Amino acid sequence: MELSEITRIVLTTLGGAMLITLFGLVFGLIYKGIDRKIAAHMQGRIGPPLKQPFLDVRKLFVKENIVPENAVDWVFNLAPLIGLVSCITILLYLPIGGFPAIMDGVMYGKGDLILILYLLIIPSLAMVIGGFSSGSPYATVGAQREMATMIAYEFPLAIIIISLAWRLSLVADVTNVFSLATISSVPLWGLIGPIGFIGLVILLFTLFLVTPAELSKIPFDSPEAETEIADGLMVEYSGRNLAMFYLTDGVKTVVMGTLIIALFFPYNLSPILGLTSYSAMAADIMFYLVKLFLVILFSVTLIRVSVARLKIDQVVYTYWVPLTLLGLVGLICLMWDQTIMTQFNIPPIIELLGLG
Amino acid sequence: MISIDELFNTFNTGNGFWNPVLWLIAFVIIFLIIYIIRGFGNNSYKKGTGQTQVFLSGNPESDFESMHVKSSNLYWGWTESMKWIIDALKSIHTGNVSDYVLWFVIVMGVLFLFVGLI
Amino acid sequence: MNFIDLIMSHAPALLVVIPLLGAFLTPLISKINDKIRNIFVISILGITAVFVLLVAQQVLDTGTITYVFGSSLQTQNNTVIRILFEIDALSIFMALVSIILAFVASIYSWGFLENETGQDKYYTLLLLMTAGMLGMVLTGDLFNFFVFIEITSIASAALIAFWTNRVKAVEAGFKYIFISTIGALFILFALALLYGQYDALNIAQLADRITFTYLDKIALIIFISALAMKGGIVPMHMWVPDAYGRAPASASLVLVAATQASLYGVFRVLFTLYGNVIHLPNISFGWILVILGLITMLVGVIMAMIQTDFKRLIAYGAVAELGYIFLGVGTGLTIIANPDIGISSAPFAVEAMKGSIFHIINDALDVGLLFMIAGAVYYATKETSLNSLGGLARNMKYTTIFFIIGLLAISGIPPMNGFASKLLIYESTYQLNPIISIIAILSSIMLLAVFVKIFQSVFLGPKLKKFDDVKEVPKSMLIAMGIVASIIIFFGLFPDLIVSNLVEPAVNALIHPENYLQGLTGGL
Amino acid sequence: MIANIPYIAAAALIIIGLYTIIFRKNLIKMLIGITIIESGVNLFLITLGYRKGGIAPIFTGAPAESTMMFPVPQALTLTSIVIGVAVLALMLSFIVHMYRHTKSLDVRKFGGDDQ
Repeated sequence: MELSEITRIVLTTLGGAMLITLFGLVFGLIYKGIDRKIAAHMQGRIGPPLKQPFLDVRKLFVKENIVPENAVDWVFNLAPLIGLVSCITILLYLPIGGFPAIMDGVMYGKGDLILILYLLIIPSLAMVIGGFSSGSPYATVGAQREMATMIAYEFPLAIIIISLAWRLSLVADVTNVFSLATISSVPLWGLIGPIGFIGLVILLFTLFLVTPAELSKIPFDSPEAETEIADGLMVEYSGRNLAMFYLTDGVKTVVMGTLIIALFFPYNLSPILGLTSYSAMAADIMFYLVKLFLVILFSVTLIRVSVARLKIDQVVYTYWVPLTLLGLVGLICLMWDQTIMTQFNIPPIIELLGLG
Repeated sequence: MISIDELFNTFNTGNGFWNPVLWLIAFVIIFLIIYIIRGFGNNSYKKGTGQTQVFLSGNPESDFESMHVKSSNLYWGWTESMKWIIDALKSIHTGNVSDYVLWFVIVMGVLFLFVGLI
Repeated sequence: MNFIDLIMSHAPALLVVIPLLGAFLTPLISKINDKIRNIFVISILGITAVFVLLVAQQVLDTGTITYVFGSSLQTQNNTVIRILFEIDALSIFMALVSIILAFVASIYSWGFLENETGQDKYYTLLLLMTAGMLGMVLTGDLFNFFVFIEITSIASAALIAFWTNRVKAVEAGFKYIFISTIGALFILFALALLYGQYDALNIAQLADRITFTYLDKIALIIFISALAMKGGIVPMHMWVPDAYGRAPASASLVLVAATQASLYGVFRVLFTLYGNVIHLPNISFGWILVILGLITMLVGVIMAMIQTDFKRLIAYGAVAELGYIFLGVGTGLTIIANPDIGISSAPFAVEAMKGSIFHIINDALDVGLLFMIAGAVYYATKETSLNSLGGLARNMKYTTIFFIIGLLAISGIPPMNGFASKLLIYESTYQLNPIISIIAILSSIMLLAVFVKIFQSVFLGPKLKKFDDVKEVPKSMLIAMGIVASIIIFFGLFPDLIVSNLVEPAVNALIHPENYLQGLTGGL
Repeated sequence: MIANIPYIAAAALIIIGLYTIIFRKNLIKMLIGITIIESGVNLFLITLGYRKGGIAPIFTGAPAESTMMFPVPQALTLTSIVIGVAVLALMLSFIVHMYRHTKSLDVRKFGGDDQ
């Protein structure tokens, strides 16, 4: 590799990283504001203005940054930072709007679905370690709850991701089934039979229920339960360290929303409208933002307003028994679909409906 | 010897890929950006005052030893809901050498059964 | 022939001879001075490591090496009647794993055992064990394999019981030697079954002649279950936490390599010894390995979750890690043993095996690093119970950083080495059955939880008064941990380099048993 | 049939040994179980090399045209016996240590930490 090539990679990484950081932070906060506004309306309140999350961050930056004397200071300070940074790096691997993922497009660097699954762990892990390192009983209880929640929701999440890739590897003649670029270029909806369609809907539903736990939202927010353990693992955090966690939450919401879009709704508006060049880009981005809004509305806002918090052992039970079974049902549907399609020679759903 | 080219190679698994070096570069860059942003925040607090004490809803802080959550109490929620499986596993682990050998014989027997010898 | 050529032509034998000679010289040298003895042991293992690297280069360049002891290869009635080493890429890969861990252990022991008595015996046993492990993976003869197993088990049992004043340690040593002896006796029985039928002990020759009779089936099952027991596969894993938990940390480190060598035995038997006939049985042995692997992962990780002793917890984690190795190899074997599919139409089988073989070295390094950290914590605080530790991140900063590396590596968080091999396993085994990958991902998350628990209860939390004057461990221990940690990071950042240069030849050695046979006939 | 008796004996010895190990609680008895297994395996090995009417495989003084036993199994057995003695000694020394510490030889007393 020539030196100019390396320079190009580093420079594009620099540009891409700056762009994506800006995007993640700003839209994370905007969607946080929207979420709060809608939740307030659903509860019959007026709610804060949309820019409230930005004001919150500014406020946190002005406040004192307390490090409790029980805390292990270097771990305590580093954890929020690592969490936010690794959360932003996930955005590099996700296709946003009509564009391919930055890591795929601008650079040669690549990452696939399993990598995203693991990178998603790091922010939670950073929160857990931050909580443990603050040396407060409340924070420790919260952190261990977060860890138990992670174990719990990872089971259905793994089922969803592996099932999708497995089905895709059977029906579509593609390499790299774990690559998000492949998954979003060959949407599974059209390629499978009717039973598989039902299975896919079940998997989507399961993923919608996994998302609140991934984002520590009600009803799976027992790690942060304000009423019993006073914000749990973040109880000792204040000032700019807390702001880091606040931003991580926002970015993670965008990441999860984008991931759901890439897995299940990778459609774009521009081919349908027949747009090209800049207008196509604008249309795709707008469409992406609308999709993101809808996904967040259904997987976060509606659920968190309408349900009460679960106890931690109930969280584990919910994920390991009903939701895992649901995911397995989805997987079995996909498996059946394969046998039925090959045995009775059923065309994929897209041809059944006459769309293909 | 190893060329720079090889170091930048993407690790291909046949169905997916992962390039650690580029991730690391991106991570470092974003880390610097966030670190600079974080630098705008307030850095000070009052050391040694009530501020730095652990929040216990206003209760007095007890000695450190008793405030450290012991490891056997961690993951209560998980162990509680998985109790049945943990208890079953615990009862298998007797620590008795005879049982270890018994398990060996059982595994051998099961394999014999599977292969259809007995 | 000049001297260097002479040395190089006998390098395979020297791999075992140098540590063996060193072992018996150690008691003499320790009469002079402790320091000289330590330097002697480290340099013996260092020289062996250099030879391993030289032989590795030779093997990777030219293919299988056959080294015949005594004289040139002699045959009578078509039977090989010499003792020989047969080294292919897999053998040398395993030898690399063993020698890295043994070398690091010798450096680590310098500080770790500073104030203990009986160090001369300890180092003798360490070298003996290294010789045994290297012999196990390099030999081309089944009976030699048995002998080397016994050498390894005797040495490691004595090492486990190093602290004879503690009854638990002696008990763990007793359990280990008990289990090992039974395993080894059954292996002897199985090889006698083969010998009685085919009149050969040489692995390549047996593989050539084997016809999969009724007795061969019995021998195969005995081989698999005995070697799996020695490797610590659930449900025959119960000795692992006892042995790993009670041995000195530096000995646990080498024990990890010894269990991996036993797993090597399983693979060698299945792929090479029975390589020509493995598609004959009516049941797939690949699925047996996969199922054992799944059980191993789940049981290991759940038991680890509830442990309260530092080293026992790591030991159960190590058991869980072994499951991954079985998963990938089992997937590969299922495809290879199925003549309907064939490896060319299912390329994922090769990827799965790459993942597993890569995971062998990753697992050895990660678990080794964690054991060293457990030892360091014990050295500094004289405590192993997780319930009485806490807040050590203030006193032992470097150890904490190494622990974080080990934590991320063993639970497979990018960009550490564990992630690379697990990625290979996840993204290939799902094609055999999606459930395999799902459970593999799940147990890797649970491993993360298990080790975060250690992080919290040992290194984080409030400052405890009783640990106020705890200091960082001596430099030699830090150097040993640093070596392993930097290898972990290197493997994690450049996985493609390692897989294409080291792992792929090893996998090819497994899936093409005919190369092993040619290694012998080439010498005829 | 009569030629199979050594094989049956070897199998019986191995099974008796396993039975002893699994169902006896005294450490020394379990050790005896191991030696019984070992004897079984050794018997099996030796039987493999047996030739009817054969003599010891020593070249000096062997009459011409005579059948010799096959020497390899005997060498294997000898090695195995030597290893067996080493293992036995090691295990006995462990038992001595365990007995000194606890004044007990009951295997159930040595349950480790798995309780």
